[in-house]
Amino acid sequence: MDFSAPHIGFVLASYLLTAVVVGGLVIAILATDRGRARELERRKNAGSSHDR
Amino acid sequence: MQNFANPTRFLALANALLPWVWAAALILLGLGLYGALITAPADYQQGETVRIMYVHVPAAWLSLFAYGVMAFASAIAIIFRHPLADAAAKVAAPIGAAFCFIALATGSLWGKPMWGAWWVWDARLTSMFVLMLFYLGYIAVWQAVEEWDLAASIARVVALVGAINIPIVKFSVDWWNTLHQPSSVFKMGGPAISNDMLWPLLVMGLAFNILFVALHLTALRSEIAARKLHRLHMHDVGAL
Amino acid sequence: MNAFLALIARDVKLTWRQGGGAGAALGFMLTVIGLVPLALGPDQNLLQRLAPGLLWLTLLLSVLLTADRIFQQDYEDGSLDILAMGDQPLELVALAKALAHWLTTSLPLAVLAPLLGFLLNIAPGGLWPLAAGMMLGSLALSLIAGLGGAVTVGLRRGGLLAALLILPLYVPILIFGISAATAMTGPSGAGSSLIVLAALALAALAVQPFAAAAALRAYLR
Amino acid sequence: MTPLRSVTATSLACYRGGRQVFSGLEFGLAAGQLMEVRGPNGTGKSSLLRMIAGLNEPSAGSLSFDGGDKDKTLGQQAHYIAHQDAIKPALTVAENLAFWQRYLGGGDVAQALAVFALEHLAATPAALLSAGQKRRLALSRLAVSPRPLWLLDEPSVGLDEASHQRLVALVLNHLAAGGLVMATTHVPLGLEPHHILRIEAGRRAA
Repeated sequence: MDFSAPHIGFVLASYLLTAVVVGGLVIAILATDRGRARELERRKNAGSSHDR
Repeated sequence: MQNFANPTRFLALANALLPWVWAAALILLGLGLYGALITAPADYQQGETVRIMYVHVPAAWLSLFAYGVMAFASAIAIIFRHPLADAAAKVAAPIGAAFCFIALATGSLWGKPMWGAWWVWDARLTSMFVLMLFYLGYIAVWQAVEEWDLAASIARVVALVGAINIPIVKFSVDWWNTLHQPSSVFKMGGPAISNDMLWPLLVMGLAFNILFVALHLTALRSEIAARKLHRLHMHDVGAL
Repeated sequence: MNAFLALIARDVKLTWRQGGGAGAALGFMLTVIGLVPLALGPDQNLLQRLAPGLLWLTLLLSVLLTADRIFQQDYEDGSLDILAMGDQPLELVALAKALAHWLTTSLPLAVLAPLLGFLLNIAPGGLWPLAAGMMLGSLALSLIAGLGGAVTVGLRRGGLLAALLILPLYVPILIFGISAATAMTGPSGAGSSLIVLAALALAALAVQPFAAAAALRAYLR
Repeated sequence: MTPLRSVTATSLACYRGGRQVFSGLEFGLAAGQLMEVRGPNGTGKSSLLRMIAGLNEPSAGSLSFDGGDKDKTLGQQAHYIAHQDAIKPALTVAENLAFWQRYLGGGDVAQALAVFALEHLAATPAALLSAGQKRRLALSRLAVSPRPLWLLDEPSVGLDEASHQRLVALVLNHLAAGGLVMATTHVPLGLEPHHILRIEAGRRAA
């Protein structure tokens, strides 16, 4: 890719924006998933639930 | 229809598959980016800006695919009344909306050097814009209704009505576009797309799709956990 | 069939007795059309070019305003429960309510809206296609408004959500309504756009009862 | 109106609002019988009536009826008088009843008005009625269109002594004619029920 080409900024901006949005999505989903799994684990060990 | 009966079968499948799916997504993404940014040649007309296509087109395709997943899951939920299908539709929406936003934003970034304006009411961008409204409406239903089961029954109807209207909107916007703009100069990356420009596009498309599967399964597993936590909480409150 | 007509007749009488849905909506249209020259400037040519679009937009918003009233009252006073236990399916109840809204609100507005065109110096030739398009489109507007009303009937502040769900579905109707109105100058005659508008109305007629009934059943639970 | 012979429920359960309202409900109601449904507030008495009326489906168990019109649902052969009166204030008393007569089909408006002595209010807009009068207008729906099964949710609430007696007479006539009545109530109806169904919190008790 030739970095001195005209409008190269738009290409970089597009990839940066995609990276930010996709990255944010991945992190958000993984974080909530991990958090809820840990919370479920904690409740299971605490035995406060009768859930089979 | 209460909780997810026992989604153990799904959870076992998801836990087994997910690591591989994530790995496949990352590998394909890496390969696709390499193809898109390094080996693919610049376009003789547009120059380097054609590389935006490698994120714009897969994102646009995925935002439509995600709505298809939502509509399909909603149909399954109506026919088989299984709350897992409702959850699948619910978690697919934010992912679809995010990629729809990417498609709109990169479309605008691509349009600026091409047409000199940040936003042009071109047929594809306009249809994508209305699709975004459908997404926001669907997500708003889940926000507006507190009780899960009621929200699910309403969201099913909204998703299916939306799905029916997508081709109608697409048809009418395309027709409307011919009325206002004789023919948009911007063709997808020139008349014929050469091979060394095509394979990165296909790889990127596949990478985005597998990334969607990874995100969707993880989000669904997370939603099931949230529903379980909600039941435990209701249990503690003695409401059961 | 008798029950279907009885429901439409009752709703028309009710709307008429409660100060008429059309009256308030027409007032709203008049105000918006009146504000336009203040916002966009009094330039006659500009207004003339924008007239069909502005008239259509105001019609959409006026119908939208009355969307949540279609099922709200029946849901709150318990009538909806009894209507659901009638001899005819809930789908026909949803259709009857939407048709009653069409007769009392959308159709009168569609007939009167073009007359407001003269406020915007509308081209004389453009009046008739605009009116034809609006009358054809008004049925689809009411049916989709009925759908939006049904989906948000049980929510406290459902109005905004209904607007977010209904307006995107109005896009095709708006597009072909305008193209019919401006067809005098456009490539194809007004005829083809009017046919598509009729097709959109029939499509809405096919989808609305089932989708609205499904939503209502969820709230009745 | 083809007569209904019986309505039976087996291990009926209701799941609503994210929680189990009641479960394992059993009852059998035959023609000419009255059943009272008793239980503290919020134990699903109204949900049970709404379920029989077909407004929500049972989450478990089954509800069946014998006799009656086979191609109609149970709800289409039942009257449901809920707390809400289903009255349009903008319409007059007669117009309100006339609509239900045309919509539900059957009986005669004037005669239905007489059942709860509302003839003198026929031309009055329902908005001007008192709560008790509105309750009597709602109950008049029972008389305006013949349906075998009556589902009454605390029917006597808000009624004066005279109207209460008229309700008792109406129910007795209906039972004598082979009708079935299910009523939820806290205060004795002044009628001897053939069955009493108690629903405790979350569990059922025979």
